[in-house]
Amino acid sequence: MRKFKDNLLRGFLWLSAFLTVAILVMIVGFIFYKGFRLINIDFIFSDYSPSGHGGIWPMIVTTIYTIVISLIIATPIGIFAAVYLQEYAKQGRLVKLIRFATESLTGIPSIIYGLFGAVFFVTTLKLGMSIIAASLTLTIIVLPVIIRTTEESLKTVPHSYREGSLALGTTKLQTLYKVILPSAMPGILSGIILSIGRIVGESAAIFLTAGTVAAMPEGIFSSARTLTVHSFLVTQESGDIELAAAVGIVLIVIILVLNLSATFISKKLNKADY
Amino acid sequence: GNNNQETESSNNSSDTISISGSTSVGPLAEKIAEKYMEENGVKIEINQIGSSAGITNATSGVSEIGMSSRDLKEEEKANGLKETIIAYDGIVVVTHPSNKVKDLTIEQVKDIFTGKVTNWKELGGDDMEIVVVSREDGSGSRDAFQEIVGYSSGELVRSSIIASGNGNIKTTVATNKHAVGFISFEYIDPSISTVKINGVEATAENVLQQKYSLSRPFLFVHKEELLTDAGRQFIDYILSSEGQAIVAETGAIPVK
Amino acid sequence: MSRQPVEIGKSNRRKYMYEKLSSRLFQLCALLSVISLLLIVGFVFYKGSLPFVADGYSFIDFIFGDDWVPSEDKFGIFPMIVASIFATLGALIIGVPIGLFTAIFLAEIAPKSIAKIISPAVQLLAGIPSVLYGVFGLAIIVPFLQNNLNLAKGQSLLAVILVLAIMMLPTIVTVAETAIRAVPKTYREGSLALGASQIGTIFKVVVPAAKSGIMAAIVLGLGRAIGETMAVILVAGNSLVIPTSLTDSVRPLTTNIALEMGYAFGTHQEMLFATGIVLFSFILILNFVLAKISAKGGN
Amino acid sequence: MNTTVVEHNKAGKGNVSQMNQQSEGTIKISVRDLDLFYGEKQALYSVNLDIQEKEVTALIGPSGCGKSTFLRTLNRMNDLIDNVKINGDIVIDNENIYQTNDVIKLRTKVGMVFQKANLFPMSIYDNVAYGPRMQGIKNKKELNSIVEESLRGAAIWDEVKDRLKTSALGLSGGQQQRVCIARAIAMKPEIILMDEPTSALDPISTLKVEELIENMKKDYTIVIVTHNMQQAARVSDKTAFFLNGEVVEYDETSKIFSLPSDQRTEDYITGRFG
Amino acid sequence: MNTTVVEHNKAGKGNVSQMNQQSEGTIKISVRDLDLFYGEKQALYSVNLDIQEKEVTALIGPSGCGKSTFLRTLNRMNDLIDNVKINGDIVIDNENIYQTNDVIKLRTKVGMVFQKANLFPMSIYDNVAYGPRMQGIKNKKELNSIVEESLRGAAIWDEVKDRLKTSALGLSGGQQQRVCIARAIAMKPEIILMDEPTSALDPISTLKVEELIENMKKDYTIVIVTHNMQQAARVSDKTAFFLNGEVVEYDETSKIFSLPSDQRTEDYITGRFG
Ligand SMILES: Nc1ncnc2c1ncn2[C@@H]1O[C@H](COP(=O)(O)OP(=O)(O)OP(=O)(O)O)[C@@H](O)[C@H]1O
Ligand SMILES: Nc1ncnc2c1ncn2[C@@H]1O[C@H](COP(=O)(O)OP(=O)(O)OP(=O)(O)O)[C@@H](O)[C@H]1O
Ligand SMILES: [Mg+2]
Ligand SMILES: [Mg+2]
Ligand SMILES: O=P([O-])([O-])[O-]
Repeated sequence: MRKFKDNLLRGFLWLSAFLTVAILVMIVGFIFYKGFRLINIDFIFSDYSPSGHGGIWPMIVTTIYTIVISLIIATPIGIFAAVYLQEYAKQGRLVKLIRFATESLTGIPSIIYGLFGAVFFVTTLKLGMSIIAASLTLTIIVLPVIIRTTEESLKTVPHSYREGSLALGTTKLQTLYKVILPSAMPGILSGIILSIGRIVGESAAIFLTAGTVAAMPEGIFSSARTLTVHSFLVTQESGDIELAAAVGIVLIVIILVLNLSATFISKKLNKADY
Repeated sequence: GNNNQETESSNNSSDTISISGSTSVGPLAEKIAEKYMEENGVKIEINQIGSSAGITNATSGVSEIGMSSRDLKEEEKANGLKETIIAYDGIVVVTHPSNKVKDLTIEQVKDIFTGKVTNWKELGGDDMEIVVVSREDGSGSRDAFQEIVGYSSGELVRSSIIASGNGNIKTTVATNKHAVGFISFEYIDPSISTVKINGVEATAENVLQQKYSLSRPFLFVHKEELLTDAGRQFIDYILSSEGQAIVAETGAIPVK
Repeated sequence: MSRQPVEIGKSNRRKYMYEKLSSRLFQLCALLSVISLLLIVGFVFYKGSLPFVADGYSFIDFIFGDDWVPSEDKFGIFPMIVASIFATLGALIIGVPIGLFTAIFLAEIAPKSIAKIISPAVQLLAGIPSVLYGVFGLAIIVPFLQNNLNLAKGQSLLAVILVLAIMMLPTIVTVAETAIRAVPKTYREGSLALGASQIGTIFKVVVPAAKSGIMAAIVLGLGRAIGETMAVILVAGNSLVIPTSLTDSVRPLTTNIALEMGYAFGTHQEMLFATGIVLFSFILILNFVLAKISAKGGN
Repeated sequence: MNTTVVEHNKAGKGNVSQMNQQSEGTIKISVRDLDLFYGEKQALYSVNLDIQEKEVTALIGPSGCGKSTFLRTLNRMNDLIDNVKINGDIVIDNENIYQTNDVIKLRTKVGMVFQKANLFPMSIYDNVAYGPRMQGIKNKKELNSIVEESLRGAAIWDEVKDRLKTSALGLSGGQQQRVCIARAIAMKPEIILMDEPTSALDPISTLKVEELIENMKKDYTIVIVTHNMQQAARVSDKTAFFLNGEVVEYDETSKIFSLPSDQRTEDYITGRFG
Repeated sequence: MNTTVVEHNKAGKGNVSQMNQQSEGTIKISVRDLDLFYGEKQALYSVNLDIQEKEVTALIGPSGCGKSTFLRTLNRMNDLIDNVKINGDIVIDNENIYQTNDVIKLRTKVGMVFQKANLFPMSIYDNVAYGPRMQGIKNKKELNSIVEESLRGAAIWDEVKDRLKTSALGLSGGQQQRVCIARAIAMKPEIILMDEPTSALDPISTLKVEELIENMKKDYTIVIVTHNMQQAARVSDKTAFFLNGEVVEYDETSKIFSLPSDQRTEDYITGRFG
């Protein structure tokens, strides 16, 4: 009977993993199948033109801008906030409340973040529709993800590390960046990778704050179009699924590169990866 | 030096015209702007973010010109917005290519969209359920379509699929042999089949000759005090014969 | 023996300054995130409450009305509330077990070489734009349902549930896998040494020990699925009916907002914000329930 | 000094009369030519050892000599470590444990107490009931009596009987260690392996555990790793001295501590008091 | 048995002549009327203790009597625990450590070695260099010499000199403990607190650590918690016996082990061999 239950559960484990992988393969396969015909050097590296398909180089640049800027802002703030909640703040009602609020906010649809960004960053702060306004909006969207995953990984750092370090006459800060954060790195990393996904995947919040200008951005104060917004627009307006999928292929490659480099950088930061 | 200056001034300076609004007008505006920029060296930024957002931006000054595929509401006009019709857009009823029904009267279209007729066999097609696909409430295409066909949003059949853009309607209809919907002329392609209304083919020509009634205007809106010379010149260019020629090329209907 | 209080050593004074500064900085960051989050809530609540406060619309009618015709000033979201509840629960029921089981598989059962390939691949899945999930849903799932269930249209509650479940998978798998891997090895050893099977060990000791991280996984996964609406718009059908079966096409709250916001104006727009408030409360309740369930599961 | 201790041992146990190992009693565990490799590194070299039923066998030796490694081969806990290669035979009750597939049965029969108390983050009750529950025992009454009996057996019942439902992690180190023993006993194993079970304990708790071992000998075959010579002398019937992965000497405890036949054994034992 | 041990101690150390505590040498640490509460629960009751400079003071007593708690008050490690309340004074070198804000200086001066080795997940070298680096020492040569000196001081240099750059977590328990000691010594503290530093060690490692303590006495004031009576007898000059949060007796080690003045002390010490 117990054996049966064990085998049943084991079967589910295999089945689930199989399903996940199958879905993965199906989706990636679908995107590649639909889009690969459009992929060529020209498509990737040339300028966009509204007449005819044109290239997507401006969107690639814009996408990278938004990822880099959002992460540069959100990662430290998110990690520091998690550090505060987990290492500094007295674990009480308030912290619980903050945590609960942060969690609940992960469920707000991004279009609402977009509207907020359009009113706050674009209009009130007079940033105009721009890459920076979009990146700030995205920062808010991914903060809860980074905070929560960082908090979880801080929890798993053994207390004895903290004691060991402090007993050597180090400050909390030194302990933090020399011992605690390096040990928490795997969790923080997965938070960052998820954030990259969220940033890259976002469309609604971006087109309301960065706009959809299909030209090469001159800087972070330019209005511009990301790859996802591009694929969103072509899907919604012209129903050109092949083009949307081709853009998807480029995105997948970008994400792959980013994820790998995030892993690489974290290993580097973590000098000795024990 | 040069580069810096451009960056700083990208929002409000006289050498960049910022336009935002309707996703239907957007592609047309982009194409005209592409040509115009080539010829005049002016920079034009076009953001396709929806008619309402465009109108809001034109009002608040975030953009110089707004694009709308619907008429201005009274409150919006009260804010001092001026509108310019830059083109007309034809709307066509579309079905799955396998659908045998190729011609409908306006009455029949109305019956379909209000749910009086629910099976294609009543219209001379196969015996199968009709799946109605409409745009979202507030869409310019939908406003125009409903007004001309003669039913209100409240009458639209409850179970209709609501799709959020021409492309989505097209994809939905192209993958469902029960479906019927409506899209702009510009988006017609072989994946869907177009339906004649009262025996009249959906072409720009027929619209111009007022034989085909499903059409609506594309608008540019602006506030006088915010419009720059460059902006005014661009609007003039669109209305010129050169500009209207591009309008015709894209499949939209020039203003005469 | 003298017992005077002691001055801080010179060399350490700077350290204490950094210490103070950094703790202030951390606090500031926590506050910053909370403030920005509160700003958004405030913004949504302000905009969303206007119709009821300033224009005299009835909140009850808004919640329980089943007519949504903005152009005719009818704003009832009851069908959407029902749709949201069914869609979310359905997605949770399918997505959470598959996601958790996959995470467990990757962390505990899969040979290292296999896990090393699958884990990053799943993370990759997290980065695919929701639009493409939607396109996938529209091109594959919708016709599949339509043909196999013999429906007139495949856009349906079931399609929404499937797409949402798929979209929450990467987040759940990634976060939960990290949490499970962090469980100390001694627990596993302790259990196995008691003659527990590997599966028994996993479900009785390892998973409970990773509870907090698993909760985080579910909450974040759900957030991702609810937050990103573009995929749902494409497969929901967005009809304004109270769903009575899995094959009805539906309009969840999130879709309503994303679908109409581009063209909404005035009261219509404010009502979409009000929809946001309802959605927010809905998520609060959901998280609260999840927290309660997990607390119960711990005892 | 050395002699003093052994004198004490002799006096206390009076088992000097047992002169020949393997000459009496039943052999419970028989180890033959056991080699163990961690990857390339060999940790055990041709170990041969016969362990008598219902006796206490102590394993002593310097740090890193392979005591824990050897102990863990007896219930196949080394299976959990990657790249472990094992040659040779271990036969328990006439069954070669490396030729069976039923590791669960093996581990049910061979209980283990770890050096560091490793209670689960559950209540005391649940910890002790864990094993029996895994065996499929659901009956409340039966579980209650198993838990009580095991906790009594581990000499900890009185200290915890009022807080059975509270978290086991709130106990002191000594208490946790005894609950670990209770948890092992609850399985009613035939053999109990203990890896330095008292290293974290104060003398009183140590004494209690030692008394416990003395009592348990009636019912169980016990193998214990210890660094404490006096403890080995006090509790064990036989002692094996490990050095660099080899068994240097294996004999009656009294013999090992009074007349070790190998110079290295003598060095080690007397080194204690050097 | 009891006498034997003390005899050994007397013989080994010959400090029987010191008859009066506090009568000679300098007082390094002076504890007055120290009460400590964990929340509501009182863990230390009016502890008074003068600890002599450059001597070894042992703290003994049954599990849970407050030894660790007391030890941790001396470098204010209890600050890390929420809800700890402390009354009374601890004066080190004429400075009341609970009236200073400079905990860093205090902890630099008062090093600590924990019961469970708590090395950081870094290389051996980085572990030992951790403290000095945090003090701002960057010079490679200087660090190298500190690391070597400390590892030599902790009698572990020869065992690890070839693998300084490998993970410290790959060492055996005994090696780890000695690296912990090296890590503490590297700070050049004046006082070293040790909480059962040899409980996880084999006799040889224990011996090495004890020899180390013997040597370190020349330079450091050492306070050691131990469960091992022999160890207390062997290494310490003075011994304090704790019971239920109180100091029952504090005197020359030789006195405590031969002629304890309190019945409870005698019971405890002899109980070891009951
Ligand atoms: N997982 C492992 N991988 C590689 N080598 C290992 C592993 N575990 C132990 N070893 C090595 O095998 C040898 C024997 O280790 P073992 O833990 O059996 O020693 P021990 O006698 O129990 O020592 P101690 O008294 O310190 O616990 C040591 O050299 C150790 O470094
Ligand atoms: N963080 C804490 N919160 C509450 N009570 C605590 C805490 N730490 C210790 N105690 C309690 O204070 C008392 C003294 O504990 P302490 O750790 O000082 O004992 P000890 O003498 O070191 O024991 P052992 O020999 O087992 O290490 C014990 O009753 C313990 O349960
Ligand atoms: Mg060991
Ligand atoms: Mg202690
Ligand atoms: O998108 P439309 O407003 O043109 O329907």
